[in-house]
Amino acid sequence: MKYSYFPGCSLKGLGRAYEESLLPVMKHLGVELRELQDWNCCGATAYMSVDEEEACVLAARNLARAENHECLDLLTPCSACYLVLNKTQRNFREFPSVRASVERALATAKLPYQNRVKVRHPLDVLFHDVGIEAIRQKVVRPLRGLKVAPYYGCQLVRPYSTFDEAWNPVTMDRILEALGVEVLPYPLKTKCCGGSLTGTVPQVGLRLSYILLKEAVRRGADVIATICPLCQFNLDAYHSQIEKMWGPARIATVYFTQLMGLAFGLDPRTLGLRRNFVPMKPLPEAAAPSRAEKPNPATAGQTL
Amino acid sequence: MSASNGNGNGNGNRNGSQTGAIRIGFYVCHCGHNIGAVVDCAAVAHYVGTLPGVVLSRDYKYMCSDPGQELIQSDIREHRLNRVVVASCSPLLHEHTFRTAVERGGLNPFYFQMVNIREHNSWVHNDRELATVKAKAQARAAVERVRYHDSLRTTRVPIQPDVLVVGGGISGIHAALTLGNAGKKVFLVEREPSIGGHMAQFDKTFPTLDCAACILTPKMSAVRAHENITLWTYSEVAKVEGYVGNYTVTIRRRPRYVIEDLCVGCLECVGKCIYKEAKFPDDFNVGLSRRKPIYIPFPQAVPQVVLIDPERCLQVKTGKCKKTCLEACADRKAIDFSQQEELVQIKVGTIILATGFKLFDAKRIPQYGYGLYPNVVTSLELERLVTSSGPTSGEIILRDGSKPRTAGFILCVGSRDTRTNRWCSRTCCMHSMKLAQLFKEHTQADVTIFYMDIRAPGKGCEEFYDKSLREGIRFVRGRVAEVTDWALAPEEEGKLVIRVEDTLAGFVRRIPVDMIVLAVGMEPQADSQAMRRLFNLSCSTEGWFLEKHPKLAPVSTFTDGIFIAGCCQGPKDIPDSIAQAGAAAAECLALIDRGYIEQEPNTAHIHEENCSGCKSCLPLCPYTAISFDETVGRARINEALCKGCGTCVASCPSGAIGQHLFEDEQIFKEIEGILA
Amino acid sequence: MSAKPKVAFYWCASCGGCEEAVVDLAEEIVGVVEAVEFVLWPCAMDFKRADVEALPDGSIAATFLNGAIRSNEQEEMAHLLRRKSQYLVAYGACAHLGGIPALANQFTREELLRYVYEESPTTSNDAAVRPRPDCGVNGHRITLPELKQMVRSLDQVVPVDYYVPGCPPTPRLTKAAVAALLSGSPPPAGSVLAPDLALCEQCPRKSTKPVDLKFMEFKRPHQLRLDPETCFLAQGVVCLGPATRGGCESACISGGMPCSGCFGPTSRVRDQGAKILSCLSANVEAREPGEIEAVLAGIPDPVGTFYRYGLARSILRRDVSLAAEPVTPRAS
Amino acid sequence: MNPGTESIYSPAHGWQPRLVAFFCNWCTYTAADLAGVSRLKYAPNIRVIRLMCSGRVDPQFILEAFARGADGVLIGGCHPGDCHYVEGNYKALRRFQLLGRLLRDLGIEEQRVRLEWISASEGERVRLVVNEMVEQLRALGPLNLPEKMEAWDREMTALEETVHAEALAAV
Amino acid sequence: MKSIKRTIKYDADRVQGFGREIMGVTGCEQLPSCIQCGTCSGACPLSIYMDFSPRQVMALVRADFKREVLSSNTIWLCASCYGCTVECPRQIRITDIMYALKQRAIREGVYPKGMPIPVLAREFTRMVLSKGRITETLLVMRLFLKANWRAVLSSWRLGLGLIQTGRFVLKPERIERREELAAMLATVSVTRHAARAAKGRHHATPEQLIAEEVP
Repeated sequence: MKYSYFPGCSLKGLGRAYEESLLPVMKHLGVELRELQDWNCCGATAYMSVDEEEACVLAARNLARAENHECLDLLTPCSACYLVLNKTQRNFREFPSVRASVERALATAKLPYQNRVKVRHPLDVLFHDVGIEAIRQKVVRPLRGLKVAPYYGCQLVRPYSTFDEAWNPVTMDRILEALGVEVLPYPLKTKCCGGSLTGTVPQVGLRLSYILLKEAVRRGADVIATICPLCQFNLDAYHSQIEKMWGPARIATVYFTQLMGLAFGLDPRTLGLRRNFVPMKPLPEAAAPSRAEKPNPATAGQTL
Repeated sequence: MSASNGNGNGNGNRNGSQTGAIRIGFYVCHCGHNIGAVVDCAAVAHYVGTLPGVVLSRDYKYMCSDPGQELIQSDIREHRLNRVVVASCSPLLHEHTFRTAVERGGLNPFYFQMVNIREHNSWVHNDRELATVKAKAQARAAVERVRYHDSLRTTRVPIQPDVLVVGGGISGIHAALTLGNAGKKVFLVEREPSIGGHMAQFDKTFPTLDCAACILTPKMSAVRAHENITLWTYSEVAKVEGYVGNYTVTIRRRPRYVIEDLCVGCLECVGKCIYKEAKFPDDFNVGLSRRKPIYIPFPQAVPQVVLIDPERCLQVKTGKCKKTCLEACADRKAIDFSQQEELVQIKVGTIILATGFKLFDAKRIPQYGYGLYPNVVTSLELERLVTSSGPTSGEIILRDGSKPRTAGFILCVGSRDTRTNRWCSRTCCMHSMKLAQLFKEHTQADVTIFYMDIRAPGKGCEEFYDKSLREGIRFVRGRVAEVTDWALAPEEEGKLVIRVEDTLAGFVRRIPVDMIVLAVGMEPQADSQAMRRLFNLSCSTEGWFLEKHPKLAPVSTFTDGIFIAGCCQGPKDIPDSIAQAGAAAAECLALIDRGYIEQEPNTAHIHEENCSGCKSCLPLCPYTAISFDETVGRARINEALCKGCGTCVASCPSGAIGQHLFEDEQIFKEIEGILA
Repeated sequence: MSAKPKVAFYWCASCGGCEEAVVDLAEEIVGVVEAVEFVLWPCAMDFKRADVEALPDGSIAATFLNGAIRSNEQEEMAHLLRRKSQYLVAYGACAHLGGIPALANQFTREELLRYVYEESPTTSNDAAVRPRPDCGVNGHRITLPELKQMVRSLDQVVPVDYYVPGCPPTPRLTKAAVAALLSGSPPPAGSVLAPDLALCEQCPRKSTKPVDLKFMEFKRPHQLRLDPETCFLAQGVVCLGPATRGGCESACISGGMPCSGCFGPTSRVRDQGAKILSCLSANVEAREPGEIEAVLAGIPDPVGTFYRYGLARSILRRDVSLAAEPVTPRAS
Repeated sequence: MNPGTESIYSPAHGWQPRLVAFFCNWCTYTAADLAGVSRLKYAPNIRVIRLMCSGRVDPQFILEAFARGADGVLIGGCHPGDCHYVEGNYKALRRFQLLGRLLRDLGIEEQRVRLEWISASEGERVRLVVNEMVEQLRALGPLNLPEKMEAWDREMTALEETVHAEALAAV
Repeated sequence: MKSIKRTIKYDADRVQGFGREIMGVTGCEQLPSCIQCGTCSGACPLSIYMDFSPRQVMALVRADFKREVLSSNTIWLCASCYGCTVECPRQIRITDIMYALKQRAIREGVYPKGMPIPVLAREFTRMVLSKGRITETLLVMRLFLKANWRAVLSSWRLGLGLIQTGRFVLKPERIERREELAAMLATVSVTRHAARAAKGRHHATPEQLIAEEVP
């Protein structure tokens, strides 16, 4: 399995723990990621606010590079990148005016583009291409006893995702279950973390993060698992401020890939775990590896 | 067949009984502004006036009005017109009107051609000049064509007076009773083991709050007792053949494993069933209660006959059961495990479809938590809870058995939503208000209705809305965004929380409640497409059976002799369903009592002297109207069987088959004219 | 002698089969010869164009012209004979419908000339010499007839009074035609002098045609062992009999070949090809576009099959995408 | 265009594609009525001829329409399985498939003939199909058969005129 | 006592054609179908902080209240979570409409005082234009300097934490073909600005926008 890989700016900065855990986990599963050469910022939500067509051109440059890369499946772990790349493809497909300007812009760089790239998220690839069974096979240190609140955030599951349910996404739940953890029903799994508002309007943005944290604590979670660098940052870095404003809601937030790495028995020091503000509690007693690990029936479906 | 007015329709009289030159009168209708605003009618009239053979060309405000028709008639007489062309609306709407006018003017009605410059022109185009050009071309095509029209006569086919009613809900019941009371023999076919439909599941009806069972049960019994009604429940229509006046319908009767005529509904067998516990979800109570493999659908079921669920019954499934039911039935010997599916064929002249609706599956809107949170219920589930004969004997309780102190009704679940069903289900506002009133009455709970718009247009409905308001039911205008079980404030702990914008107050609110009732909308039946094919109907985009005309023929379909009533045509409440059922019955009666069907003379006919007997048309006819006469070596068309599709005409390799009203020459001329 | 009606035979673009057909009258030809006076019959008698030109207009009772019109010489002769004749009879399928030469209407004149003079496998013509309307050879000026852009039936060039169909017409039809014309009461102008009923009517295999005809596949005659008694269509072989005028005495059918349509359509049909296409395809036993296509693939060349004789007189008349060539000024 | 009658097109509009449609009475014609009732707007280049069934569409009609100046022909019938006459639409489909090939061989582009299944409720689809096809025809340009046929005939009229002149001179 | 405010709107307060203009933006075509059900506001996690709920914004846009909409904090509080867009029963792409409004607000220089979000957007844009990539820590520092220098002081702990966890990046990320990217973006802005100019309306170029300071 081979994919083009678009890390996005965050994974080189605040979200570097995501990349640090994603790469070894993927490698461990036999998935080869080829980083796109000279990729640029996808534009994220900020650029769209200024100029949508330019934002599309920004994203299209990456898409076009991917199309001329060896693999048409473009893996991007960041939710914002995932959304922007997908949105650009939608605009390119649906709006002739956007298509024309994107094509004109790409022409200056002699980048042909036909909108054939498939933008993929690691969850999508792990669930559909690698498969839960293959993941379970790799588990050497089941994380039994660990209670996890699965948090997907917003931009991955809507509005462009096709690989999971927009309302009740389950791909991460299934992957985590394969690791042996107890996945808690977490109705806020697709709610917004506050995005960039945590930095710009903290009294508003942090409140959203607080609600997420508090509900996870209320449900008895040991850790929140997430898939997006911004979500991870928001839920992790502002505890002192949040606590000051609304009271304690202390819980660690880690990337789901970090949990995978732990369960695969990879060296915890290489998984970027030390980069957390709120460190993850020590894992419960190590259990003997068990292949026949079954998903916990209590958490298999979300029905009550 | 009878040909009561002497001639069959085979007497094409090319170029008319009138001798001499073709004299065409042309009329273009403004239809008020409908046509006139887009098409330059005067210019069209002027243009057509220059065409050869046109002796008179007028534009007029409303051709279909009495004076308009009068005009045609007097012109025929005064100007000795022998052909008439009217350019106005769709022929599907007014062709008959104008043919009649032409006939009144003393001309054969088929010396007429209609041009559709409204639906096919002024209503769909904006550019006045191009629309006018198009209208001219359309008119010219008709003028060219009408020269080649023949004098034709309609034929009359006798009508079989029996009627089939499909669906035993309130609409079907009412239609059957109306027809039965009029002395017509009716076959009422119902898929479920009892008639009654959705109405039988209701507790009370809005806006009068009279007991649904009290008004429905007598009608159900009346059906059973009616000498003119043959009731077949647990049965489905398998096949429909024939045409208006002469349908042959095959009914599939599923085995109940109980002989209907012998069972008296004592339910002894149910008590004695080897299953001591009722453990299978009961459809009638929407799964809120349990039943045994042998059961009666509900106490007031008609027929009052038990049936055996073949999926559940040990004997049917495995053949290994003590058959305690047989013992219980004893001498009556009503239980018969050897029963097989049975196909019955009936002949009817007309058919009424009253196949109803199905409820929207609330699971399709996951954010409302149906199926996830046990105290989120549908309106029908609440209906069963609130009924004294229901699973809780009329007590509204939460799943844990406690009484709800607060409740929220969410309206438009699945309705008015482009992602699910675009339409308004029409009854949910009233239905929810009714349930809310009952809810309050039974539990004294604090009840809030979340709505987008309250639609209470029926008689007594606005008053009912007012009553709801006065009774203290709260109304919040806003479509609920989500229902969750996570708490942000202490009062929300352990409750279901509704997040909604109170659009009138101007706030987003979080409202904790104990129970949530989803007012699920109506949808076409799951098999509506199959039914549509079976009966050769059209469906609207949404899947409702399509009426012939939304205003002028609301219970007719495009298939003559087949009528629709009730919710299979679109969501409606009980009064409207019954009104439609009555209308459909009246339409049937109108056909039956006239005694014959007038057939459009568009049948195909073989010019025998031209037929080489190549037989290639024979396999094309879906009605086996074409036969081969071995004695003369030629094909023959039985015009009584021909439905006028024209497939054989298009096919006849030596041009020996013609079609009245659609002769080759007429169409060639139309092509020529339309491309002028 | 001069009391005998004058009759002319002429051939244009044709294979000569129609001339043979006249000879096929055998001894009966004597009767014809006795009844009429031939004023032109290039195939058999030594009359020249000048002889015809010398005749007064309208002095020929009937001219039987066979062959399609595809060169300016044929065109001129058609006009000349039209002027000189009381009745002009289009004799045979080519004059009637364009005939097989009209299949050339699928190509441009240039394509035809190039193929015939340069590209056809049996041609060796390195110098790419082509006939030219006007050229000098050894000091002599030679004028050759020039090909028209398309092939036409006779009535597309001059008005025609009667048609005798067939490739070639049968002796019986020919005789009947002559007799009809010479009788005092000629048939209505424009008539096709053959029965106005499709061939099936007289087909010897008629009784074997099923009433539930269905095509699962189409075969060409060489692809299967044909039953000599059974209707061709029943065997899946395309037969144009249902769409073709009878009167041919089922010659092909009796000879073991299906009808290919040379008698043209009946009077009620404008386009023989479209009609037989309609009839055959409607009876294909398949519902899915792919399956239908598979059955219809058994008719690899619909134009050649359905318009073998009638392309010139069909509704479209030729490949309509062909660029019209400029009309060359006449070299008179 | 019929000789002897003034064109109803004003030159101001330039060339306009002409689309002749044969619509089945029960489905597509009704759908077109519905489009009207719904006031959907589409290109005015379409001229509808109503037939009872798409099975009535004689291939001759299509050829004739082209010969008379149509740039495209649209056949509208009921969806498979929905034919008011059981299976007239299948017959139309079979004819259409073979005719399509024949037309291509005779130089008429595939996009100029189209068979569409449009049920009575699909007014929107009428609008879509008509607009799409008119656009395609615009892109293809005029077929111009009447003019072409006139041009073909001109090859002949030259001599005819000479003959006439000679005949006149002779008189 | 709370001051008494007059809230009536006169027709002159509307900017005729504004609604239609927004509806004409790609992605905003469904706006006319809004039935004011409020699902968007209910689904929005931030509507509780907004001057106008998303539903009200739809109504205001439709009614041509341009100034009110563009100067509201609503469009800037939208965090692009797309909850409203997937929930809307009329499939109105509300988030896209918010973007269209943000773009107009930036172009016209109208936004609420002290609102740092547009500044962030501009700083972000500027960084992408010059480097091709974003270095978040640098961006945040710039933002704080531009918009809210006091925030720098208050977030010293955050900064310290980032340094401790090795996430504080001071060396800016940049791409190699920066000219290529600039040339690509130029094609879009040049043609569009030309088109706008042709329409006779003046709008600032992105460069001008970036040069602008917050009022």
